[in-house]
Amino acid sequence: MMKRPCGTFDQTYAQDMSYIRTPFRMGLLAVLFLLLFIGFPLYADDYLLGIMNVIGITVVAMLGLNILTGYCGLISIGHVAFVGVGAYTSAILSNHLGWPFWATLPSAAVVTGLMGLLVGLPALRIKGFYIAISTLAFHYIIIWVILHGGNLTKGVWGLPCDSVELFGVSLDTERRMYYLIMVVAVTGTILAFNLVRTKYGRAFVAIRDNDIAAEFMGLNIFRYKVLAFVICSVYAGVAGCLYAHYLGMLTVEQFPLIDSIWYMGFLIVGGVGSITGAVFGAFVYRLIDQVVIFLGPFIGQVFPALSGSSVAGFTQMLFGMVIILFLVLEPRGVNHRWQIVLSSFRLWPFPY
Amino acid sequence: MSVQEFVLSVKDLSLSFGGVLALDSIDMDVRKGELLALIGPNGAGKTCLLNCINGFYHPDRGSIHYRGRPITGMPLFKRAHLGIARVFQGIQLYAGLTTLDNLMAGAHYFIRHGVFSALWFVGKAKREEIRQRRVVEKIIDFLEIEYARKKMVGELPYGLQKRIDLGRALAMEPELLLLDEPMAGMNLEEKEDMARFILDIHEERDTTVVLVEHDMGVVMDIADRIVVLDFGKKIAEGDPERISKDPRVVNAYLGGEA
Amino acid sequence: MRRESISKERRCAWKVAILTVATAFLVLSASWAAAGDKAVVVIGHLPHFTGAYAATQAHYAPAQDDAVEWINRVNYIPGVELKLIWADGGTNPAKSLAGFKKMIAHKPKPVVIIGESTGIGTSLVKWHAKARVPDIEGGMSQAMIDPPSWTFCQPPPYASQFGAWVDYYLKYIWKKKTPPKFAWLTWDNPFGRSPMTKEAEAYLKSKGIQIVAREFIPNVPSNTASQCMRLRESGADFTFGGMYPSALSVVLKDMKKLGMLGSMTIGMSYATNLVELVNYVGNMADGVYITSIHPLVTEWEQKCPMVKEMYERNNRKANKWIYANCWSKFAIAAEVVKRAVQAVGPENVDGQAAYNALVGLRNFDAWGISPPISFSQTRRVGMDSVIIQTVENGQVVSKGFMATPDLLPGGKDVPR
Amino acid sequence: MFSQLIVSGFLTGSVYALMALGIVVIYKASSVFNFAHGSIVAFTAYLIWSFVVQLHLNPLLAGILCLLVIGIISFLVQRLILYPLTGQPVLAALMATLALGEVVSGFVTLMWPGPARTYPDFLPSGLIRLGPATITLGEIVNFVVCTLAFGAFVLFFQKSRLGLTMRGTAEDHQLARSEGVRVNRIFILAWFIAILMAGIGGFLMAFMHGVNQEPLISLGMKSLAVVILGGMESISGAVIGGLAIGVLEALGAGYLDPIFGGGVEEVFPFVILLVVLMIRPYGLFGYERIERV
Repeated sequence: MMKRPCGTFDQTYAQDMSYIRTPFRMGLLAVLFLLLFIGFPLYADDYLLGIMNVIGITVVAMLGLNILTGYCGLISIGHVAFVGVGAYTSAILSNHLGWPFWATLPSAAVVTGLMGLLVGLPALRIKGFYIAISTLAFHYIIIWVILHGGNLTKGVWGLPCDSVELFGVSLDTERRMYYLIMVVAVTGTILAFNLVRTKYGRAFVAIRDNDIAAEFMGLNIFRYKVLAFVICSVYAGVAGCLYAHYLGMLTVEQFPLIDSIWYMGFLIVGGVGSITGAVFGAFVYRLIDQVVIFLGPFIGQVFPALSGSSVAGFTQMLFGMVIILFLVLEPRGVNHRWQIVLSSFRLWPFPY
Repeated sequence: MSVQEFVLSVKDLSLSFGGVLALDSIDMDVRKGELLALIGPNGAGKTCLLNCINGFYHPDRGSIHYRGRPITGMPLFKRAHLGIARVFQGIQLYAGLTTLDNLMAGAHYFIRHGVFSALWFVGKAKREEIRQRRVVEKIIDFLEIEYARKKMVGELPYGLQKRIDLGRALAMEPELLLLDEPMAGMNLEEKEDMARFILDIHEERDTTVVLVEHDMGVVMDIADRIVVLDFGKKIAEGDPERISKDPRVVNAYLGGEA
Repeated sequence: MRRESISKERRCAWKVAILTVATAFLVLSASWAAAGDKAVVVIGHLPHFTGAYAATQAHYAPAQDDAVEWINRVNYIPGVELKLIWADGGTNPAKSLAGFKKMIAHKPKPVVIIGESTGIGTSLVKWHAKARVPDIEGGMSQAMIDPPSWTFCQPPPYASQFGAWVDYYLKYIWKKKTPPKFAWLTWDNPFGRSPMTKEAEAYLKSKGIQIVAREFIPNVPSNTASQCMRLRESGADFTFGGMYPSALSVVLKDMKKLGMLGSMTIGMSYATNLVELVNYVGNMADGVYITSIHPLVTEWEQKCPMVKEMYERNNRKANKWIYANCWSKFAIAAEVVKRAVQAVGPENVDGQAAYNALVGLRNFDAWGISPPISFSQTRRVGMDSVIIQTVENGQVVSKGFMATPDLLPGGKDVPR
Repeated sequence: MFSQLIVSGFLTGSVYALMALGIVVIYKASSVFNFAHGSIVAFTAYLIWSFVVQLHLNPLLAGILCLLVIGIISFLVQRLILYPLTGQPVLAALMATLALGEVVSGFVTLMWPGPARTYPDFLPSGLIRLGPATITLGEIVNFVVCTLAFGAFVLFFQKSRLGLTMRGTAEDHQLARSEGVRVNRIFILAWFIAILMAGIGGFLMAFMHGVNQEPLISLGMKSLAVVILGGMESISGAVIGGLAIGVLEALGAGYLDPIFGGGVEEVFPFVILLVVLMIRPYGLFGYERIERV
């Protein structure tokens, strides 16, 4: 439940439905945007910008997965394959046909969306965890197709993809790409927020919480499940398109199964079933990656007796343990903890 | 009697699970605007019958007509679109949504906007959501659950959850409301409230109601007509007074020779 | 309830505080540790200590430390203290990219980064060019070298290794008058398929050899009977491909089961570590040839005693073959830095200087741990010869150098 | 060719089936889908190698030590990770097993870095001709061990008191608890059996690939597909699923590889899996629950 400072009343339903109600929140949001688009890039170096870029792409992909898994309750462990479809679509279009970015982005979204439609179709019959495994099957099939795509995907050779060119400016530096990725990520987040507060979001949650009752209430479950798959894939496609243009080179190895599983995992760590949770998940995912990469050589330095590979094994263990700790201490995700912090902040100085 | 007067007519309905005959050639009509109570001992097939009407179970034999239209093979969700609403025996709410959203989810069919407008939340989506919100707020007022409006339903007490379940069914703007033991597990006060709501819905909104209930007192008080099931068979039908005197009904409830 | 959560928060706060203090302490102590009066030049290493390549690349861990230690001890680069930074790529492009960025962000910036995986090297081509830091890569793929960029590949192209194998086979093994029949037998992944280019097959055709089968082994094979049986039916005389020893061992066992061991000569590119293969399957490995880019352990132990000395001095247990393999890349890096220092002085060495030095590298044999390496403005492939090695009676033996034909697209040896 | 493929596929499939049993046991007992299975398979193979080859323990002592270690691990896993997650969303437990897999595989990298180890070849290396097909004695031994393990497994669940209690617990935790069953102990036991199965599977697979982390992990993960094909709650499903996947792989490689240009072996079982799920959404032998409202 949203708690509000006293003295804020809703006079219309439109006001009640909106997210930003108080001038304070408006101000907070403004500050956030200023930080994101002006403050941060002003002071950050390429390294930090690079981390944020990867986080931004992950946020987009994670938002899609969150709508499918968090809201609609369908587990997907083939998400990275969809990102791959988006990436390869845009790379093929820009490499073979020379399409510009503003054309490859929607095409990647559409193609991946259609793919999602195809993957969603078994949802007519398959339920529960079995649907997760059907996405796993699609993962293998998609990767197989990419690998054997001949000249189209340059299967084993790696498909180059030019950097984005928008309005005559080539976005080939971290800083320029940063703005594009952040615009897409923020837009994606806003759209997701909007989607989940309308009938679609409610229908997804209804199906997740009680699919039988939802059907009694006149929901065409199959349609909404497929829709969830499509929306999820469109997000993945957009993320893949950004990824392709950002990375500049695609190989099939960039879309390993384990990454899909980690996407799922960090969605849970972030807080499944809430948009902010997905954003948190993306942040935690990429930041833990960084911490582990930082820690590896560092531990090697402090304990010279350990060889590099033992250190790597140790950091891998650490990675797993951090996640286990997260889960055991806060199984409802970072987002839940964040909400508690927020509400105690709002109610300060009163404990209730 | 012409077909038009029946909201629902069930003919020769049979359903079996494995070898067990759950429903055995049931014939039942529901007249427009009446409050029909469906009673019978546990396991008599009442919920099964409702499930068949809703389309959750598909009968082995027989037909169901809704306002003269055959709906026997129609999928579950489409029947809901026709105006058949259901209140469940246990708690079947969407635990992850607020009371308000549960009701809005009930009104799903009436909110008509596309994904794209929903994504941007402008124009049609916004208009439709606000319009439906008004309707839902009226239901919230009617059921006196304003204070729970923005609470997650999973956290609310049982009695309230049942009321929200009823509210969600009302949000579907039903023409035929199927209530499956709406008062089970309630205390006397809550039962009275619930009975009052059912009567109000029935009378003010002119909704046809089929009520499954074990509390004979309530049934006798509010029902226009009663159908009695036992072991999947219809054993009696008639107004409350006649049913209360019917020896087969008494037998079925008290046991003994039929 | 409230009280509980407060006390829980307090406990949490304590933990955070302790962790912060501990981390700060470690960071400080580590920064004190780094000191010296020479100019510090940083080189990066991106090995894969976890993930699919972990088993092989774990041996790089001691080698990277020992190589840098030796280079600094003998003052190989006068006036310069070489500092190694590394990140575990985890055999995962996303993780490798993060590690790469971490290294690029290091102050001072590394002048050379050594990469250890074809797929990931390919992913990072543009990033190296953008960061203007050359990449000395242990693998090789088309996209890395065409167009010439900041990525320099040590081994010859897989297609050229294949060419050398065909030449060797025709010259020394095949005795009959009629041309032999050839079959691909390789891993079904980018690495395994990389020798299978148009040019390679055209080269084969120009020698009058027919391709009778193309058999692919999954990444983790459990049963390769069908592939082997088709090979037998095709009547192939020799094969080529790329596979790790663990996968090839499954194939060899199945071949033995089907009684076809020795009926064809199996050739593999350099990644099939014969010592390890013998360890897996013993005598079954007899007659497997590889196009190696490193001399045998006994050979380099004589040629470059410092590698052996460091190995024994630090009491290493790693596989000597792979250990030396890693040294060879550090040899190139050290040589490049040395030349760059000579050109622009120890204070001004950067990626550009290293690039210039790399481009000017001619016939450098990595202190004797590999065939000679040359790069130029247009050439990004280091070697033009390989060492043919094979197993005889469970012992790995060397058969000498073999020149690799240039089978890159548009190469001079591609038949037209 | 056909018969050879069937026989080889069948023999490989028997090991898949054995490993899949491990996942089924845990799922049946505690509704947790164990994603750490692959890593555990690898870990146990390394453990056995350490005891037998590195420390030269006699097999009996090594076996006892292994059982002890497995017992400790199952206790720790249940007590430290899964018990605190009781009553939390199922996804959290799923994720926890995944993280556990990461910890285990990190531990293996830490403890046993470097190349694959090998077991000494104590299996006889003879060949047996079975009609047109040839099989090695090693494969026969594999198959026999799998069959014995499976037999012991079934006997345990059908006949022993503890096994019956486990089955009961799997059906209804509340009921079992009210009858005085220590449900938590049952879960520990389930993990113990699962890791034991993983261990035997890993041991057998290690003869093929060496004691090598990555191949063993991916072979272990194959049992996910096996379990889904068979139905998550079904023991016989796991067995049939394992054999089916083994045979399908062999047939896919045998007959479809030439058509599609290779690599079908890894995809084909999944295509079949999709088809099977479309026809039987609960797997071949899974229970379809009657839904009620």
